[in-house]
Amino acid sequence: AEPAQKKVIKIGVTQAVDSMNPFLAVRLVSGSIQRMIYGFLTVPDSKTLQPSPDLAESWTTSPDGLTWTFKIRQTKWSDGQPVTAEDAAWTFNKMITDDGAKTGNGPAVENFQSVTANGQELTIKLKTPQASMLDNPVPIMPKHVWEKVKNIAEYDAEVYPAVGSGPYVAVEHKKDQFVRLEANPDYWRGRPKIDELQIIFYDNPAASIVGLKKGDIDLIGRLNPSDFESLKGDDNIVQWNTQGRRATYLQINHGATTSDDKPIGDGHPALKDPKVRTALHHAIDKQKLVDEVQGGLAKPADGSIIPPLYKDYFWEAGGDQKIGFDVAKANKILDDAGYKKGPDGLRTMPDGSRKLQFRFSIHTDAPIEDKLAEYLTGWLKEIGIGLTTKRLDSSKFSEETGTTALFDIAISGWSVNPDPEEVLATHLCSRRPTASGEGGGTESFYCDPTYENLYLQQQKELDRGKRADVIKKMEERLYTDAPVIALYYPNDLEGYRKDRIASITPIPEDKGLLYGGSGYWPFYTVEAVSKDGAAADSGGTSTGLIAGIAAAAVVVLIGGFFVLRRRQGAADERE
Amino acid sequence: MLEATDLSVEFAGRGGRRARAVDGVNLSVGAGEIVALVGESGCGKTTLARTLLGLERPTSGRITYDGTPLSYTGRALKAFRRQVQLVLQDPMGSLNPRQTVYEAVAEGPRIHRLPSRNTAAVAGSEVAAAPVDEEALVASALSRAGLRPPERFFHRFPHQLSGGQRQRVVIAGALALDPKVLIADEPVASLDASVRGEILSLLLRLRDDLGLSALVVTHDLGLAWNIADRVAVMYLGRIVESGPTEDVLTDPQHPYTQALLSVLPESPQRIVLTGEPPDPTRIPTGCRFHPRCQLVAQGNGAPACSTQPLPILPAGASPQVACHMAGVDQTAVSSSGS
Amino acid sequence: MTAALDELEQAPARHGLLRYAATKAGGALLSIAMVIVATFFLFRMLPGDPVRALAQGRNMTPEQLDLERARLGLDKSIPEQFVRFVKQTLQFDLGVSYEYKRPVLDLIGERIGSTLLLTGTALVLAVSLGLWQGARAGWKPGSRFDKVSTAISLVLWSVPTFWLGLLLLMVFAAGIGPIPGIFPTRGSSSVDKPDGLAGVLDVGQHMVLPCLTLVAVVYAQYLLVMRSSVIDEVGQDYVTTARAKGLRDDDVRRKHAVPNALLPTVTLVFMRIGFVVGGAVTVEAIFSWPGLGQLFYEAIRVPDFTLMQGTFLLITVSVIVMNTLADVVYHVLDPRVRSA
Amino acid sequence: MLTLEELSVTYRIGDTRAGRAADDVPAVRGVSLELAAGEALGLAGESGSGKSSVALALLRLLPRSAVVGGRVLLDGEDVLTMKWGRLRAVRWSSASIVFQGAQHGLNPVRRIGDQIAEPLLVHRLASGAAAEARVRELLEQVGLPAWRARSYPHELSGGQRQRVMIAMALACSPQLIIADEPTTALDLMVQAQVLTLIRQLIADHGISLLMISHDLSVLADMCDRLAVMYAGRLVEVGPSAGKFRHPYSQALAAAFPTVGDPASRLAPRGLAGDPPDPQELPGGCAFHPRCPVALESCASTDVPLRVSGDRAAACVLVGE
Amino acid sequence: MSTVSWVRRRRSAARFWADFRTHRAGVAGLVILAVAVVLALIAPLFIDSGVTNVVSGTGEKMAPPSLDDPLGTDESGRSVLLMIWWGSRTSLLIGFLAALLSMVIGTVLGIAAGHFRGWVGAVILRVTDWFLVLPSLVTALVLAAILGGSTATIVVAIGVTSWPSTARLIRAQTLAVEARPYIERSLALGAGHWHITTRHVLPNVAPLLLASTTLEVASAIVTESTLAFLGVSANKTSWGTMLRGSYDWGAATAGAWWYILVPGLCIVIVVMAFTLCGRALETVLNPRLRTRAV
Ligand SMILES: Nc1ncnc2c1ncn2[C@@H]1O[C@H](COP(=O)(O)OP(=O)(O)OP(=O)(O)O)[C@@H](O)[C@H]1O
Ligand SMILES: Nc1ncnc2c1ncn2[C@@H]1O[C@H](COP(=O)(O)OP(=O)(O)OP(=O)(O)O)[C@@H](O)[C@H]1O
Ligand SMILES: [Mg+2]
Ligand SMILES: [Mg+2]
Ligand code: NI
Repeated sequence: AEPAQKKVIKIGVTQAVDSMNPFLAVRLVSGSIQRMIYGFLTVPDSKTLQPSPDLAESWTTSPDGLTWTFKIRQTKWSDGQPVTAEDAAWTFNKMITDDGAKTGNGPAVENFQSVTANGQELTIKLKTPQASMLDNPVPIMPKHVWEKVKNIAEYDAEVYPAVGSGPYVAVEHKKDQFVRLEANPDYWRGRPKIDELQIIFYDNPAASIVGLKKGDIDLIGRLNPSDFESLKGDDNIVQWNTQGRRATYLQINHGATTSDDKPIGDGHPALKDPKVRTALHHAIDKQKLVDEVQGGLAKPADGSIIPPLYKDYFWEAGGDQKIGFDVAKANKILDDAGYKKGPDGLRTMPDGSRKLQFRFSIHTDAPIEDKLAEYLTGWLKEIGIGLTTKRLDSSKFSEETGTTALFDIAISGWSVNPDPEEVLATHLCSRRPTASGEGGGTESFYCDPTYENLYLQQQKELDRGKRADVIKKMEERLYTDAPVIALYYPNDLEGYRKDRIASITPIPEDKGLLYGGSGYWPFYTVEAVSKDGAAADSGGTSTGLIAGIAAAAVVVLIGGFFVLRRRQGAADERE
Repeated sequence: MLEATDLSVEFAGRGGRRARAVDGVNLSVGAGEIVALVGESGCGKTTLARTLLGLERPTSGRITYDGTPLSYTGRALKAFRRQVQLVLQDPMGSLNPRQTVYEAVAEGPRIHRLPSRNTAAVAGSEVAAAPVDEEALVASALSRAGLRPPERFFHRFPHQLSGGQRQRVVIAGALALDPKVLIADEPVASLDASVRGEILSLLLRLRDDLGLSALVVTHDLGLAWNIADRVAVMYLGRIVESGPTEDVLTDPQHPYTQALLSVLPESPQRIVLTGEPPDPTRIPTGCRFHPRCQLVAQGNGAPACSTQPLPILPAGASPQVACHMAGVDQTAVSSSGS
Repeated sequence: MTAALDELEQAPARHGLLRYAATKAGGALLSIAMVIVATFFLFRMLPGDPVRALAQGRNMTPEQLDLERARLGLDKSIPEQFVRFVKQTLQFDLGVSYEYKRPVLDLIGERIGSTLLLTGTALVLAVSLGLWQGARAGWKPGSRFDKVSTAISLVLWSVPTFWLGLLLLMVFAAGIGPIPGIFPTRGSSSVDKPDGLAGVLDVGQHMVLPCLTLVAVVYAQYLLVMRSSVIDEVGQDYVTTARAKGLRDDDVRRKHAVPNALLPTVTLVFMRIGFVVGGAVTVEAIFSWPGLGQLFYEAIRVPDFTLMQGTFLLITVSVIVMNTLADVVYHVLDPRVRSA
Repeated sequence: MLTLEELSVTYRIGDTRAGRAADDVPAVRGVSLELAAGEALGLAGESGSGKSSVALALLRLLPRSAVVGGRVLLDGEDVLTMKWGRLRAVRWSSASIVFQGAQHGLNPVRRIGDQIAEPLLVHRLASGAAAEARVRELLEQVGLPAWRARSYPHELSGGQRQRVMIAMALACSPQLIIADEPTTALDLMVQAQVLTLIRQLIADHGISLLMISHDLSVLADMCDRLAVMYAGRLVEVGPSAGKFRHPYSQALAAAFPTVGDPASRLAPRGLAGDPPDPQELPGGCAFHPRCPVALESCASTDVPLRVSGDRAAACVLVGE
Repeated sequence: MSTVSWVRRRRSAARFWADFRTHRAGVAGLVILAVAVVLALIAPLFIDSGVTNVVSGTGEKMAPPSLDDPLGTDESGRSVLLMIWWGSRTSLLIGFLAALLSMVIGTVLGIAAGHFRGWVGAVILRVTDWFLVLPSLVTALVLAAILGGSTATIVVAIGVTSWPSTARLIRAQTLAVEARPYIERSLALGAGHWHITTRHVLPNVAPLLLASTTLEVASAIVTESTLAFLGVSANKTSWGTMLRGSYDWGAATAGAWWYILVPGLCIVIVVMAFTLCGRALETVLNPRLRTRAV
């Protein structure tokens, strides 16, 4: 009604929404938006990141851990209909029964035996116990709206306002341009403090930084270190630098096998030797990598694949166990193991059959990986190992490093959820591809009985503390056996305008993330600087007007110039 | 020497219509004879000349040289073209602007690997040392064509020569192969008035000195009068009158020849034919000249003119004419001309 | 007789054009067929397994993969696949995007409008400005106007589009020194785009920089082409005749030289549409313009091969169609070939 | 009505900016001529002798690289010093030109009716329907059906196109028509048609004609007086009937034999040597290197036109 | 008669040079070009590919131009000047190779299309026309994306998409040459296909080919940079990948103007030098243009 008073926050993102249909969307940005417009069973707690009630008010587990019962909150969909367990059951059953609906979050229901509803009570029966049950990533969809959709796999869900139960309601989506969300007045926690949230897409990261500096947008997350640096010195911009969710690690082809334990791929035989892997580990100066590649905005990894953000699960090597940067030691390990240096400085296998010349697979179009490759090449040279960089596009990359095992060393990384089960699972025997090269999802072709056991153990362990201990053991195993070598944990880098955003609560509240985090917390709590936002808005329009008028004036001037020339040229011009 | 028998050449025109550029021609060029082929633009003179040289394949009819029919295999053609040579209208265009006079004249001998006996030089490879006497060959051809001293011209480019000199170079290029017959398609049409006489004298001299036969294609009756022994008048793909120059040009029998001669500036009365030049895709029935024939226009034509086709004139030296009215009513013709 | 003759003279002309258009259309169809065939084999040369690419690293069971394979027809032999591909393409079924999980045709449909707006405007501006300036420059080669125009166009010709776009973005969107950043940093309109005239102005404002970038690069080519085309006409006899008639120099140029010079230019202008399209890819990427170029750029980055294939097909086919149109337009414009 | 006084045309070629000395081509070197109203004057000479340069200079149509000297008086007004506006008014309405290449003299993309009407519109002599009517009239005058106005040049044959050019030249009823080789590219029979037409039209309208050709016999037939140019100079001026006096004119005349004349049978005649290069003209009489009757003095002294009887020739052998 | 042809060559070269010298812009282009090529060639005498190695980046990151690094440094502290110098090798190499490839394909097919009438010519023409209308950048992008972005594939992608204009030009020129009476004369002298195409057509199209290839190099360099910018080129260091790097590492927002401007300007200058040179060659060598250059 009074648009000048509207409190609007604009978030810039460098990725466009792939689909507004949560059953189909896979991009991160789509996930973030789903978090804001739909309810989930649980959300990570804003302080502890432990699962806390969302649409599920409370829950119970059967002693065998196979039956979960959730009590669904009494609240309303944004169109006024009540939210019931039916909605949740419909959502999960749709995913179980319809292959098309599995695209977005398929694995989340893989372990589901059956899902039934009874009033506000939702019962999920599992095939095997699953501790991560409470970190379910599936948004609950309104059955009364979605059951009318015939073919989920081809439905683009571009109906606005979209019916949801999150803090915001999607009211507009312009493809490749923006999504507009309005506050949901009926949200169960209460209406958010701002009126509108705009998510604006940039193809060009540089332009998004310009946009933030200029005030076209108010917040931008997922910055790379150099862009983050460039925000320095702007008084209106807050540089947000906290621990991130990611781990960057090397994946090593230590003798890849298929799920029936047949060797696959063409990995270098030397990498089967744990000593070589350890030597590799010693040869990497993680601190230097952090400084040079990440601009210092990361934490060198002395642990494994779970970043320190998740305090409960984070494990770090210490004492003797810690493998530090020590070229001499690396050389010694290799010397002792019989890998002799040749005249060209390269070592050969103890049997003299092959040189230690490895390939390093990275992605095309990934400048950071390029840089990383150059440093690794330099260091490995010092321990008599050759490294050649192999750039692959992402589909080929995931095929070679995940299915066919046509690699020696590859770059990898994982964005870890508050429940780390998924990332742990990527190192299970079962994740290896079949002999025909199908299935999979392995991060390392790892298949280690110790690790398998630990995994089963943590899966059943519903006590959070005990489970964390098991998980740490798994990390330790990965660290020492080194099918993967963690390099560093990149920081979460963001920036926002303090002349627009009065306050914003990160998740976790203590030094947590803003846009990059999981859950809607920051954007539920965000508060706009009231009058400035409006003023800047009208300012934007008026500059538009000015520019438009200027353009028109130029056109008129040029036209006038021509007319004048014509007139004046008529009489006596020479040829 | 060179003879065409019942020669026809058709071109596929636009829209599937066929242009009969040459439509039944008998023509012979005897040894040491200069024959002029005259006619207006588009009547098929050039096509006939090109066909005689094997550059165009006849649709029907044949060409014989010294009694042997022309064969169209690459080797036979090459051999044939040593004997019969072509000189084109536009001497500038006939010379590759990037070749010197020397190269232009030497091109023929190189293609035919002349002089061939004592060398193994590969034709076409310029860099390989060519036989010593190639230069002599070129020099003699140039001087026969009247470019003396020949050495002065070796390194000139076509654009450094005058029109008459260029035409001489072209002729020298043909002479370098010692041909027996020269076919000259409008050899002086693009030359300056004062220069053309020189080239024509050269042709006459070559005939006298070397016994060269020549077919000179032209639309210029004065030129025919200047040098030809025999004249053939062509109209719309056919020869309509032929015979010794004096006969044809002083006492024309065919109304078309008469009209042509009458429009020369010096002629007392003009017979200006109306209508456009004829179209080889639409050859009229009967006598092909009848739509424009002044006799027919005056009502003096015979009924056969528009209905009955005329026989093809045989090749031969004696005067011949293809007209229904020829010899029938001469007085009427000349009186109506006035 | 006049009427009869008219009939006679013009009838073949009309048929000529029709026949010409028909042969051109036939040629275009053949070209399109070639594009389709080439696309099929080009995209079959892809390394790796398309189904796995489709899965984008997500965990899929062998059954799922087989199912997907069957759905895409990848379990069939190459000839069978080819037939299927051709059939689908002819039915405007360009497949489903790996990334968006939606029919490629829909994705294209959503974005084609903004691309047409951008490239269309740029093309119109580039053509009018380039041709006008080229005509003036060519009319008096060696004049100051000519030298300045040629210099400008040569520089612009040498500038990589994306670089120019970046510079413009940095200067006019970010603002440097005294230059205020009055132009937006992205997109084709503001999020709160007002209605009516203000809305049009808003889009216009967003369009300025991308349009300028595209125009700058393309216009240089048009200028140079038109210039040499006019230079060709300057020495012609009919130009002298026109001057002899007492026409003003300007009129000689506008009424006589330019219409003639335009003819060969038309084909070239259209021929370079492919260039505009190519430029649109970079420009749209830099200015986050939500069009086909951006879609294509994303498809390449992902890489999303069905999307790439579909966009490629569409772009190529439309360029072919444009060129065919140009040929026909040329024949309508040029009286010499019109009735030939 | 037309007087040329010491007209000279020099083309400057070569790039002066590049520091190279400009090469001058003296295409016309002091030509004086007079053309009375209603008179037909023929200008002959071989290629490159400067005929077209004279024609273009008359209406100041030469390219900018040409430097023109002398005076061109058209009805007493000097064309060369006229204001551009005045010049444009004079062009075509006082003197029009029929160019040699009819195929190039017409704009290929405009209908011939428009092209004929264009001078009418430019000179504001007629507009709209009146102009259309005039176009029809003109086309009929040159023997073309009126509907041809809607044709494009390429739809016409060479002869027809030349007729269109003539119709165009007549559009503003000028007093003078300059015909620069109007029939050179045409066929024998068509050439006769066009010449007949021109002859008839100038007779009917009392127009003066300056006709340029390299074919002396054609000129002799068309014109009252003849002027012969050689190397940018007039070498002979005189009535078209009667024998030429200058050796060059004689040679030129002999190049076009009379059919039936036994003297020229199997005896083609021409001039030895090459036409002169205007950039390297021989000293003395420019013709002396090719002259069959040259005297020693010819190499050093240039002879101006000498009047002898009703003709003037630039040759020492032509007595005073 | 080697002396005769030698004399001819020398004379025409002298004439050509005299003509070319009058085109000041062309001479300027040639000089820049020569400098660029020489610098690229001698680069290994002074530096090695180490300058592009991040490990060797000793300077401060994104430091503005200074005495140590006259053109500033990049995100890893490498000297932009040295990188430009080393990168010119890749850029020029790709430019030349792609132009060469396109020239070879274009010439062979162009001459064939012009010389052989009938179906051979028609088919080649059709194929050429087809390639001609393909939006070349888009096609090159797809090719590079599919084949992977090594130097060789980039060269192939550019070469394969840019030959048709050369072929068109050559074909038109071939047709023009073959319409000249001297071809007829040569036929009448008994010449065959090979003689006509190699002795008459090729020498006559060669100069134009040279000019068009020069222009082709220019556009190949631009295309390479565009491909690199769009991220399909996996080349080590070229000007295009440097620009891509400046974009990736946020040089623009960091205010590192030298990192953006220098490679871009290098491209513009070298491309322009090629263009000026090519245009001058064209005017000097194309007789059609020459007659008008009064
Ligand atoms: N290659 C060709 N294709 C189609 N038609 C042709 C071809 N060559 C000649 N013609 C047609 O054949 C007819 C005769 O042409 P030709 O060149 O033989 O005439 P010409 O007598 O030499 O004329 P001109 O005096 O103008 O040289 C013309 O109508 C011409 O259009
Ligand atoms: N624009 C020009 N620039 C330089 N020289 C020129 C130009 N136009 C003509 N010439 C030269 O001036 C001289 C006279 O040319 P002009 O055209 O007047 O001769 P012409 O007698 O009309 O010849 P033609 O009979 O061939 O038409 C020639 O040597 C010609 O090369
Ligand atoms: Mg002919
Ligand atoms: Mg002339
Ligand atoms: Ni009628």
